[in-house]
Amino acid sequence: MGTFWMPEGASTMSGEVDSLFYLVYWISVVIFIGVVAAMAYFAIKYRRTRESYVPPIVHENRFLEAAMIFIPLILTMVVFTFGFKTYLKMNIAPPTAYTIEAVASQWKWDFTYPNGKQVTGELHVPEGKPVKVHSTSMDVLHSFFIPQFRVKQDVVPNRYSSVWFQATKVDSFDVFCTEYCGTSHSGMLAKVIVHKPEDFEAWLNAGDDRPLDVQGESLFKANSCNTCHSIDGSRIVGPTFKGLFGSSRTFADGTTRTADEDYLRQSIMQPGSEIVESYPNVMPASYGTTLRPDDVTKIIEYIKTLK
Amino acid sequence: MDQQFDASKMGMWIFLVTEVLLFSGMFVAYTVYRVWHPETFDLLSGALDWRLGGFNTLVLLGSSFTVAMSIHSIQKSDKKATVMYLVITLICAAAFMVVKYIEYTTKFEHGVFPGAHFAPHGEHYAPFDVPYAPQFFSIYFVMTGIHGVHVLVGMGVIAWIAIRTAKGHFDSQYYTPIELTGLYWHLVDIIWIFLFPLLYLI
Amino acid sequence: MSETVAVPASIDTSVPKNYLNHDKSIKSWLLTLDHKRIALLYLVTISIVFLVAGVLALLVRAELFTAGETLMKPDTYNQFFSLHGILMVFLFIVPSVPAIMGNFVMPMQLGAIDVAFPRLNLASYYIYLIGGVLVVTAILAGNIDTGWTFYTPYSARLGSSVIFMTLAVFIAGFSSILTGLNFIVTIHKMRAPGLTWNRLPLFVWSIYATSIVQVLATPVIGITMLLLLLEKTLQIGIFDPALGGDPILFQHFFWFYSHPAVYIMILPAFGIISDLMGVFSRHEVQGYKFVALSSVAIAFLGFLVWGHHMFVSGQSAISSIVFSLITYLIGIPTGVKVLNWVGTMYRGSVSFKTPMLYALSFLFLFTIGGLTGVALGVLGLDIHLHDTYFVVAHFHYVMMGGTVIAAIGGLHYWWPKITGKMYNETMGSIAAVLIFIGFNVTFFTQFVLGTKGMPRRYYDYQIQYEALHQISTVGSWILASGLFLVLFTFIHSLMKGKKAGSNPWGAATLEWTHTASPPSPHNFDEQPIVTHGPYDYHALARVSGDGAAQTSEPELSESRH
Amino acid sequence: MDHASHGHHITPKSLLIKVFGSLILLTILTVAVSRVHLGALNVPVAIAIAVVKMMLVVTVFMAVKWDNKVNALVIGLSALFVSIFLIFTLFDTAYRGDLSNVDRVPISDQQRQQSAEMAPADAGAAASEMPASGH
Ligand code: HEA
Ligand code: HEA
Ligand code: HEC
Ligand code: CUA
Ligand SMILES: [Cu+2]
Repeated sequence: MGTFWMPEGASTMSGEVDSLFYLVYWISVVIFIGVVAAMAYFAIKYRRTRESYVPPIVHENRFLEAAMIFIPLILTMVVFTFGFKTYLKMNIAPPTAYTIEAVASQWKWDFTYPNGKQVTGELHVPEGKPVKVHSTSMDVLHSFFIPQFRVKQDVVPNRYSSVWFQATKVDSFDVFCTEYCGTSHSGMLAKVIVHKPEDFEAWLNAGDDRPLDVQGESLFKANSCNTCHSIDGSRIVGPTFKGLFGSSRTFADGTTRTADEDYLRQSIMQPGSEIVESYPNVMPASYGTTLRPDDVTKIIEYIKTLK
Repeated sequence: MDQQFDASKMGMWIFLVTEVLLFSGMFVAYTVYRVWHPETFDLLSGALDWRLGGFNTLVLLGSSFTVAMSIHSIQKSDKKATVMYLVITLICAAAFMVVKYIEYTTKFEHGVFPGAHFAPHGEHYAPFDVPYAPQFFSIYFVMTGIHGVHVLVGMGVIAWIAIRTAKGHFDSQYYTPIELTGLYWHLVDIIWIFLFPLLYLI
Repeated sequence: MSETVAVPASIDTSVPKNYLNHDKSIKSWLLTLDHKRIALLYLVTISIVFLVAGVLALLVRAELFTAGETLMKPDTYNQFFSLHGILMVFLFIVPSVPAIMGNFVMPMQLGAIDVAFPRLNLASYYIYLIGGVLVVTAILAGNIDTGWTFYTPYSARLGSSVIFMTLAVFIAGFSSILTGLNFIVTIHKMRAPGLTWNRLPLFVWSIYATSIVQVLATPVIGITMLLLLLEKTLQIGIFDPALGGDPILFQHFFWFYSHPAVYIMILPAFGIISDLMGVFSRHEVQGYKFVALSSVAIAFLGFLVWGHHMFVSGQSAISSIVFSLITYLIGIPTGVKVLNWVGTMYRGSVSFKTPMLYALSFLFLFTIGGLTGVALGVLGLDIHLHDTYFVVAHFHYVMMGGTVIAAIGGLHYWWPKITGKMYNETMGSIAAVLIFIGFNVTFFTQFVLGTKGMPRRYYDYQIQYEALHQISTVGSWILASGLFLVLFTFIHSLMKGKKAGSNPWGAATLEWTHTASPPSPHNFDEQPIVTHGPYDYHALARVSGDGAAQTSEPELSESRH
Repeated sequence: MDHASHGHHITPKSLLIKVFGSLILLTILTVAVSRVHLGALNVPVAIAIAVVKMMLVVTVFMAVKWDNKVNALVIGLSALFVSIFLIFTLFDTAYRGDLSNVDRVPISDQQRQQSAEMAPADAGAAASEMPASGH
């Protein structure tokens, strides 16, 4: 369940990172207590009792000054060595690692598996096998972070970067975006779902046979539409989806149109083409390239159900 | 007075340090892209006319020399010569800016703009439409642009100093403003000494 | 407030005119060349900035009180934390101690009548103001949500307000450069006879080191902001990956300034603490030379570590390793300082006046902040901790717990000199304790949040973090009440404060021994000649009462009052 | 204070002229050298010449040779910090992607390379198929 400081570890690296943390932590605690104890002791012991008293001069002790330099130097070099070794391990993936392609865009994660299967917002991985997430970004900087695995890597447009890990627990964990990327930075979440290897195979090869609107609902969340569009009628950043289908829309330029399927598709694929009155033009254009046509159909089916 | 003089001179030197570090950002950008794309940069120095750049180098070196001479003259209280040298400096600086103007406009006419707007055409420039050429020209325009601004500022200051000398404000006892202006002008020259080979030659 | 603030009714007409009352017209304030008055202009302006940025922080904390929406929309939140960071860094903490206390005290500690270039000093202030006006323009233009780091490509894609903001940073940078330049020359050229480098008060040493960093680092933020501006307006493609540029290069440019900048923020605070430890322990600062030179060492090493902000950015491993290694080295000169401050109390005579309370809380908080900084420099560990609340906690411990606490301590210490009034000790100490408690409640919890994985710059968060966030928010209210009490203490002192003697603390540096409180417009009636070190309290005792420790002429001090 | 000595140093005209002459010669030299192909040496030579020119301007025209030594130190410092900026940045950019977690070249370059390789590779594949079909 983790400790007071670190969350529970769930990868082969987490133990090592935690021991590194506790090494640094205890060295720091000892130094800190030393400093504060000496400070408190001197302050009380030598507190001013007589206003006019001028204490004698204490001559500086060269030996002490040298110790102040060398002891920390040795300590820090020890810590550096450990930190450096761990760093190398964390950055060099085993050549056998199972590679999943990831694409980050404002504000979602798309994952593509070697067999072409695509998922948004959910990273399914097998337990006990090294997995490498090979990623790039469509727009601005993002960062891929799984606290329980102790891994993090910035995702940069026009360049591939990767993280690797080997999960040790069958469970699901949060994936955070830790590089500021705009309005819904805090909504750019995903789940990493660790399966037993055989379950993973089964998942990988299974199609999705849920009804279209149910799949649409998952896509609605996975693509972070919910960070800007409510389904209960309240206004967030964008218009609510409640009662959207079939209603009459008024645009910034004064024109109107009925929200049919064509309109919804156009609003999703080319958000800037018609701006709904009184709303800012902030919906990311990247959906036009990252959403597949049948995904859009599913989302539209879902919107239709929101009466 | 002497202490005052010493203080302002030291202040000027420190100011020059800040100028050097301001330009250092551009030199770093240049080096980084050059290390990444050496062939591109090699090729692209050919897009700039070394004759114009060389002429400008000579003009600027000349102006540095005349500024040094103006200080030499005022130290001997020869105000006439001082003003003359300062005026020659101004003429050199103006010549430099005219050449820069010609260089810029011919580039603009051929669609050679910095960064995203880079769309070269014409016999001379079309072959330079290679990957990372926009970066080269961005760096070229920003570096020479900032340098050009410094030349313009320098011209203003030199003109002002020349007028004050003509009015008899300075002599061998007091000429701090001329000396400080000189220091600034030499720095502008030094920057160009580096820009010329980096951009036009190699 | 009554109009008797500046000139209390009880003024003794036999006292010579001081810098506050010798000319009272508005013009004489706005166009003053007196370093003391310029310092006060800064004090007022910078306090307002601090208040605004602090209130923004309180709103940020309030929004985080519950998961999901508490008070505001995500866009508002993002703008608030960005503005909080930008104001706090560029308009508050970087200029704060040098421009206020450096300006007021440093020339007097040198025995000089003013800084080397008084006009430039005033110009710096107005340049700073222009920067401030541009920030306000940017805020009105809306949508500044880049964070204080302006990372590309996000920042280059925002609206025109980014243009104003980058210009504002660019211009505020010039103000900082000119102040630094002015101070370096002043310290080199304006020292009183006998004031050798070995006799400089440690505050002067640290201002000196700070100024060097300001002069060397600030131009680079200038060119960075200029390039960002061009990236935005002309798409020059140096930093924008869509055009073949490299966003990580921007981070190098940014941190080449911004890491040294953290030493611009902390070094002056070190100086204040050195002076406070000496005066309130009535004891020579231990290892004077080590403390003095470690400032210079920190200033230098500070330029070699910027890449520790980029361990997960995708920079090369070689550079991460080099940067990490040098990062540790900075802990060493800093440790020398910390340990010498503690050693200064050894066999001293420690008084617990309010400034000393701040100095002691500084030692406590800064040590935590510094040690967690070293933890962040550990390669394998920073991968987990980067961009989490652990970093947020680290830098508030060093910036708020370090610099701001020291600055408030210094303000209490020099307050009698600045205003000629004493403040109320009881109120002062209560505020110090409130701030200490509130600060720890607010930010210690954030260390725990960070290790647990709570990312920073998050408007919304997972429910498991809520309890800690709530403690932190409550802490921010305690902290704020302490700070408002400080403000109240100072206003109270202006209105009702007892008159201060010229040297109420028994300090041995020139600003206390050789000037009245408040000082006369030209600081000194006669050029002081220095014969002792800055913390030589034996010499001070020899010349009785508020005598002149740093010089040999006791009659100087007796000619006062 | 006795700063009078360096405040009033007058650099002789002849020296100024000599330095000016050398600067011109060095400029001609740097152009000439760049016309010859020295391969990898071209860049260092050009920079070396520029550094020599800079030293001449600094020592003589800017009179650092006769000036307060603090000013010389100030110049040295600026050179030092510019090199720090440059070298430490190159530590990253020149070695970007030295571990397997980041790719050495940007995606756009990878794509360009691929399409460049594709064209001849296709032709090659076609050519190698030819004799096979000829059988
Ligand atoms: C006043 C400002 C200030 C100061 C003084 C410091 C001081 C230090 N900082 Fe901090 N730092 C910031 C402001 C500051 N920092 C800010 C604003 C950020 C975040 C920016 C952002 O991303 O928005 C940051 C981020 C930051 C990071 C990046 C974290 C990340 O984003 O992942 C790192 C990593 O190395 C770091 C390290 C250090 C170190 C090693 C010191 C050292 O100087 C500390 C030295 C002090 C001590 C070590 C304590 C005293 C010493 C002893 C008691 C002796 C014994 C010591 C040893 C044995 C080592 N800092
Ligand atoms: C000097 C620097 C400084 C200071 C002092 C503070 C002070 C505070 N900060 Fe700030 N903070 C930053 C610099 C600073 N911060 C930076 C750089 C960031 C990063 C931004 C980014 O990510 O881009 C940040 C981010 C940041 C966050 C993270 C936001 C996020 O990542 O989502 C939080 C959250 O709790 C926070 C809270 C606070 C609080 C509660 C205070 C409190 O201490 C504030 C208390 C102050 C007041 C309540 C004002 C009272 C003032 C007066 C009464 C006037 C008194 C006058 C005199 C004494 C003369 N800050
Ligand atoms: C940054 C927040 C944001 C995100 C994320 C976002 N949108 Fe939008 N969306 C808006 C805004 C603002 C508008 C109104 C302005 C406009 O028409 O562009 C809008 C308009 C729309 C409309 C037209 C609505 C109407 O009332 O006519 C549809 C349909 C839509 N979005 C679908 C989606 C879908 C599907 C997703 C996720 C795949 C999504 N949006 C993600 C902000 C967002
Ligand atoms: Cu994506 Cu933050
Ligand atoms: Cu740093």
